[in-house]
Amino acid sequence: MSQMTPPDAIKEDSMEKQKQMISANFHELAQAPQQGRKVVSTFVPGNINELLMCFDMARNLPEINALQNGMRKKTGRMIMEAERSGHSEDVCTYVKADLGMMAQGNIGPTGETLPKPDLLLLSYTGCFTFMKWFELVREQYDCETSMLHIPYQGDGTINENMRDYVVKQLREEVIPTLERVSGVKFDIDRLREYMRESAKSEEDLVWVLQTAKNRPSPIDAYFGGVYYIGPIFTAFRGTEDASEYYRTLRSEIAERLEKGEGPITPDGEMKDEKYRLVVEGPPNWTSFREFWKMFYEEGAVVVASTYTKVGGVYDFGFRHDPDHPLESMADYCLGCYTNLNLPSRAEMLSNYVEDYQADGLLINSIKSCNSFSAGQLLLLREVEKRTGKPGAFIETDLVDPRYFSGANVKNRLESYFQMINQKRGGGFSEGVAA
Amino acid sequence: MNNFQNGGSAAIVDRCRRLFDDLEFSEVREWKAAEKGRKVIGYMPVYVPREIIHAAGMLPVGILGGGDQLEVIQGDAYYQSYICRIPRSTIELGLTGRLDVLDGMLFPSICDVIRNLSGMWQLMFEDKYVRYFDVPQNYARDIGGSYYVNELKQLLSDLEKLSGKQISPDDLWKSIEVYNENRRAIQDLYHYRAKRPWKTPSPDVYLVIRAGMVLPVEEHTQLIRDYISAVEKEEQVMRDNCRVVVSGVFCEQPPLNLIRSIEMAGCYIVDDDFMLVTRWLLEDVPTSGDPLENLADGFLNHSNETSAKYVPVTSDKGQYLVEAVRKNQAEGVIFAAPSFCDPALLDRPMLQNCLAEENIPYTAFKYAENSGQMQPIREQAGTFADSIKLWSA
Amino acid sequence: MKCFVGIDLGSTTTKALILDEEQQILGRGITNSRSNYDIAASVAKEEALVNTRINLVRQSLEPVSTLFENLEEFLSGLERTFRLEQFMEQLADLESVCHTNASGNRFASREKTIIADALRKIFHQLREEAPELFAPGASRKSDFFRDIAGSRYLAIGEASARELGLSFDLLLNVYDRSIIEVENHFGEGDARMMMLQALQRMLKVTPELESQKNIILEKVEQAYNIELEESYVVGTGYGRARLPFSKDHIRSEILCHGLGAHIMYPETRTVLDIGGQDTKAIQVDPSGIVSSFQMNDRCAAGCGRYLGYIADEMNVGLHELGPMAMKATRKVRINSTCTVFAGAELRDRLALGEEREDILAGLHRAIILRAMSLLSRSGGISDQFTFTGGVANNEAAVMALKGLIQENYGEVTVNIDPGSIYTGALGAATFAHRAMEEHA
Amino acid sequence: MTITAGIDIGTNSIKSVLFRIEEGAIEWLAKHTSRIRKRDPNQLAEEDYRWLLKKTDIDPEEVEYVATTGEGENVDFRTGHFYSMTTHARGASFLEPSARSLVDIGALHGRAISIDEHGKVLSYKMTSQCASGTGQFLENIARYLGVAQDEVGSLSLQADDPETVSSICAVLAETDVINMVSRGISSQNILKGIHLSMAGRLIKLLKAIKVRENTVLVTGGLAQDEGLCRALLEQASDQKLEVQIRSHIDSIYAGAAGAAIWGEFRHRKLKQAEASPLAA
Ligand SMILES: Nc1ncnc2c1ncn2[C@@H]1O[C@H](COP(=O)(O)OP(=O)(O)O)[C@@H](O)[C@H]1O
Ligand SMILES: Nc1ncnc2c1ncn2[C@@H]1O[C@H](COP(=O)(O)OP(=O)(O)O)[C@@H](O)[C@H]1O
Ligand code: SF4
Ligand code: SF4
Ligand code: SF4
Repeated sequence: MSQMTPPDAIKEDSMEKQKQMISANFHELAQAPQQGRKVVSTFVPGNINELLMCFDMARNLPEINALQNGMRKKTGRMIMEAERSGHSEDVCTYVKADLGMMAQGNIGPTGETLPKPDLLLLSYTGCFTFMKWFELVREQYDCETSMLHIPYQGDGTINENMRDYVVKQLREEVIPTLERVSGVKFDIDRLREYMRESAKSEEDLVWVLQTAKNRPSPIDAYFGGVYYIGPIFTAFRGTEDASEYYRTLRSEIAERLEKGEGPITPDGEMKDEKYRLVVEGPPNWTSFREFWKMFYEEGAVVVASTYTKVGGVYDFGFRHDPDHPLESMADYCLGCYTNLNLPSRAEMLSNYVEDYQADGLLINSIKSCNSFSAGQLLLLREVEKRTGKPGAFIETDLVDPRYFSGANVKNRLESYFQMINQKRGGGFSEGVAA
Repeated sequence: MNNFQNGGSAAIVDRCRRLFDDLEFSEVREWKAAEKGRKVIGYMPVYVPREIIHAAGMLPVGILGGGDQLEVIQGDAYYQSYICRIPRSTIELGLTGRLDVLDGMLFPSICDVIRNLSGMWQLMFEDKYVRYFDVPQNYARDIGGSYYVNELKQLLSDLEKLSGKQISPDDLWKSIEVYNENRRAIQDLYHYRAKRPWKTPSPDVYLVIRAGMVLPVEEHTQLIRDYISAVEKEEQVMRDNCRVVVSGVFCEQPPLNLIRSIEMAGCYIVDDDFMLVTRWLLEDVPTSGDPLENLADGFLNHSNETSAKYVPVTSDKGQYLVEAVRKNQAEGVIFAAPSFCDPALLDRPMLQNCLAEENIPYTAFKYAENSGQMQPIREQAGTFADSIKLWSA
Repeated sequence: MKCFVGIDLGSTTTKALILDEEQQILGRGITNSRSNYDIAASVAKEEALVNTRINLVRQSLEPVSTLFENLEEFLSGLERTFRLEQFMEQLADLESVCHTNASGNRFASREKTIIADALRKIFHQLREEAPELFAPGASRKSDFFRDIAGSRYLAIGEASARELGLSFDLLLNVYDRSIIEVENHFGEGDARMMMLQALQRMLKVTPELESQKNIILEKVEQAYNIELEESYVVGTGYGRARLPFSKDHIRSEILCHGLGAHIMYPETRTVLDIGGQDTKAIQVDPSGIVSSFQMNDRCAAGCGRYLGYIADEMNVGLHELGPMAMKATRKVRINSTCTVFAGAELRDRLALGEEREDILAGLHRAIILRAMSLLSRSGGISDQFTFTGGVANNEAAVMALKGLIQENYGEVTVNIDPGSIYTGALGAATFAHRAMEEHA
Repeated sequence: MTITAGIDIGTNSIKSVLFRIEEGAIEWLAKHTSRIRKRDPNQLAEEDYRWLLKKTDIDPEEVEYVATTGEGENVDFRTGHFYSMTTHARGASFLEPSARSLVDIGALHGRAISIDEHGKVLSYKMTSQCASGTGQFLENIARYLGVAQDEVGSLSLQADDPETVSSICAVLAETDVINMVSRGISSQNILKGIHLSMAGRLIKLLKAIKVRENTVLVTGGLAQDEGLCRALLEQASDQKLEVQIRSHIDSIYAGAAGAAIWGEFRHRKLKQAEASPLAA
């Protein structure tokens, strides 16, 4: 979800727009205390942005701060700072990057100081670390915390009991707390309005992501995808800005599609699509460009990824529903990718490999993130078994530069590409014989 | 039922040791074979309501990984190097047929690793009953409480289906009572150890409690009672050790040698968070009213604190540990956490801050269930003991 | 004659293998990977050429094999003599470098004389012993100059140091310093000379051949006159990125190992390669194409180098570890496989009164256990299974592996080629051959 | 007056000392280090101990307390055993009274310990069960480069453009080093690079235990490596840690000395206990 300075080569309107939105948001956030606005910190998976907007609160997303800092190569120091204050090297580096940033004065990615939150909204979706994370943050700020516990889809479905539980929490605890902290009265019609807006963006995003079914794919659904999901997974879902962004994006991609163009990369358009991959797992932020380059240099394009579903799985039909606002909000939270159980994930990945005609599944396993990573080796096997396509496994980290070993990753990727190639019966003579 | 009155504590511990070493779960197999139609349900740390399993006429069996004697060959294939050991050794146990005796598995809500393991189990052992047992992190009676009661009902009806027999409220009452009894026995043992730690070496106490993971609860209660009365009669030399609380060991278990090493290096363990399932509910569950409501109430309002549970009130965080130190007159805390254990390791700094505020000394290290080298552990525990001994008044 | 060369630049050893147009193996060569990758690659290739020539000599002498009582014996004698020749030359080189290094101003002048004395003594003895090292049936600690000379140097040096009242570390240091230089002296093209000298020598010690001298010399000359045209070279292995080859000439070591194993045993479906610092588990399909693989990452625990540390710690040759471990009578479970801690763990265990053989068996088992987990991560073991890489030379490792395969995967054919260390190079050479075909 | 012995059994070498302590005044009687080099450590420890006694002409009977530390729990001629952080802390405080923390680097371990003015361990942090950045690792590299152990320091001091070592693993770092040699990097720069990477990690340990200021004493065998000590200084200033880093010529004896001093302390305590009427 990187809405940071986009790669220089990408100069489309959508990028410009996104860039503006991002920096405006960081600025707004920094200004919030002066403007008398209340600040809420919350997480990306299962974020209830529409609801928060109903209370005019500025939204701070610690994960986004961490990844933005990661891309700016600032997280190494932050993580060390956190480890110095007693955090184990074994735990999630997003948490440590956040705590490290706080310890170093809470200067946000854009250089503006981030405000102290007035409320920690612990939307506890798909990851236990979130809970500890906010307990740790709370210890520092001693501010109010509101828990929104999202039960896990242990058996692969969302049942009434789960939905009721979430709706009840929203109605009886979260909303009253938000009213109290913000001093704004809850207006359900306002919520409906935002949700209507969300659904528009959702529609366009899904359309864009699905263009990758074409050959060549006009987008990279992972490296490019993380830009595309930026607005909708964060503080913008439900805003008109977001709707406009997705409209623009859609028309740009439609144009590429029409012209039969490949995806745009930091080094310009990728011309020769040689490998189509499905990728599972978050990317590495600290060496994002270097990582991406290893793909497009070899002619590999990612046609579908699960990471672009962490802030909501929309491609199977879910849309925010203004007619059932709280229920659909509950369903949204319950349906995020990390809240799916392993069998559902295996099925989703296998379908992606097939629907997007991929050459195979690549898993980028993240050291930090047990929520994603525990079980990925079984996923790899399952998907290989079901699709008959070869998979590959690499290991990096989100924002800890110590765990990105470029040479290692490159070695594996190269071997993987050569393997796909060999399997197709192709030689190695591209560029030699010709 | 076995009677250990004559063999002294050594015989009891010996029996527990055999149960502990037995990765084939032979006694569980025997229990199951003894009567046609018996069913066994496995569960992982940290807490499941065993009362319900018991009421269904089934044997709840605690699965705590493979320890240091299991050669993990296939299990490693499922996990990256940066994930703790317990899920891989559990998979190894499953793949090698050692868990065949289980008719189902419950995966409690403790962390993402165990949570995902529940899905892996569904993919790998398709013919077994598998349930991810989620618990609320909202403790309001009509929000989290009603969610939890519904989850319990779901579990109950699943088990009914599995056993083919109805569970009556009466069954539940009886089960709650035997577990109340078991918890009381365990509390007594803990109190006894806190009073006379030299008479109840921690590795022994560990084994005695651990036996409860596989024995029928009634038998386990008796075993604990027998052990206490045996040690009461025995003389042991009191050593110049300091008193510590061990914290962080609620899921993946350290090798027995580690517990022994802590004691060898000069520390008596006077409280710990091993196998919390046996001490999860802090009070007796009342045996009148609605049994499921009562179990839910116990969970919401009277249960042990641990890293897997959310603490709604900031000032409450970590107080349970300070309390444990006070109550047991401990001189310090040893944080021992499994490597890569997110819940334990993320909680640790907060707990340490609480201790620091109260001037309670602590030390910390990590382990894996198959750690072989105890030298660094002895070094650290020893230094900790040295410093308490040499520097305390 | 067209040749296709595969070079596998491993972390510990560099292997080269030469194929002819029919994809028959002409020759193989190995050397230890040293500080200079280019040189290591050249040396390995040079060794492979030497080996090729010997094979060519065999071919050219075969028509006149009646001249010899036993041609194979004669040839192996020839090779040994050649090796001895080579060894003596390197020894002379080492001696002079050692003397130069020992006269540097690091040492006080009194020390200098003692060291020089010691060196003279050591090298004298080394030279004396050399023929024995290359006698028929002799077992050497290793085939590499560094190791052979090194182990003897240490042994003799320790004794002389004590005798002369000199710190052994000083002598050790002189050696460490000099061996690197010597390894990087690489005299190209004199192999032919040495071979002819060796031949002369052989003829001298086998008087019955005196009369046939000319015809033999002619045949050997003939073999040497065949032009070996290096048509295509493919490099692979750990250090492949540092080879002075263009990208088209480089293949991933995974593919090379997969293909190499397939060429050796076409029924192979699973390949395990344990090298110096990496372990690879590879699945291949019926045409030798890799379908999945796993490698250890970022940590060299449980790889071949581990055995190296153990061998150093026990002061025995790598070759001897396996046989020692085979004598184990009890199972010992070793948990830490950190390569560097290996020595410490060994000492610990010895101190606890455990038997050296038992511990060694435990260590081997520990390595194999790690490999087993990689294997299962890559998709398990299917029939047939091929074990390659340096550690496949070790019988104790092989035994542990076979046992564990049997326990976990049932009956599986386990292939181990005596030349398994060349698997990667064979794959690379095969790729070289294919690349040529594609061009054509 | 009390004569005590301290014996520190390490993984690489055995350090033994003999002290005479009178009213808190501590006098060195003798000291000795021997590398274990594949010998039985306990036996070697005993030999060394006897050698010290012989050299100083002291009768075993006169020694009031033989304290072991390190891996000396099983030495049978000892009076008592202390754990090595306890002893290193005390030893450091004795060698360098202004030290408030120490970095102890031995053959297979590295750790940072913070202490108070009496040599009490306040907190510590050690490298995990991984040999990256230990003495053994440095020794291997030095051997590879053909450099003697006592030369390593001075060579490292001559570096002009230290090479960054990236591998976390000691074994893989060896390959890194091979790579460097092949790229023509000088031994000086390689060694310095390794020193910096080790030092970086050690300084991180110091920071992890919240050492902020004052004197840090380097103890253990690697204290004798001036290159490492310099690298520690550089890394400290790089990481903005304002401390003085010192080494003492007897730093390698910190553990043994600490043990001997604690031995005297225990001996006094025990005697008091004996003398006290309650003991009966
Ligand atoms: N005879 C032997 N016995 C045991 N181990 C051996 C033997 N020969 C070689 N090895 C092991 O093989 C390793 C080298 O294997 P190799 O496949 O050449 O590795 P790499 O390709 O990484 O250089 C050495 O580290 C050594 O431990
Ligand atoms: N003069 C020296 N210069 C550099 N390193 C040294 C020197 N003397 C000893 N060492 C190193 O110190 C280490 C031993 O330190 P020591 O503290 O005795 O370790 P241990 O207690 O583990 O035996 C060895 O690795 C050795 O290489
Ligand atoms: S563990 Fe994963 S999902 Fe959880 S906070 Fe960290 S990166 Fe996010
Ligand atoms: S040991 Fe910790 S991380 Fe591992 S499964 Fe248990 S609670 Fe989770
Ligand atoms: S454990 Fe040993 S082999 Fe593994 S990374 Fe550390 S030093 Fe290297």
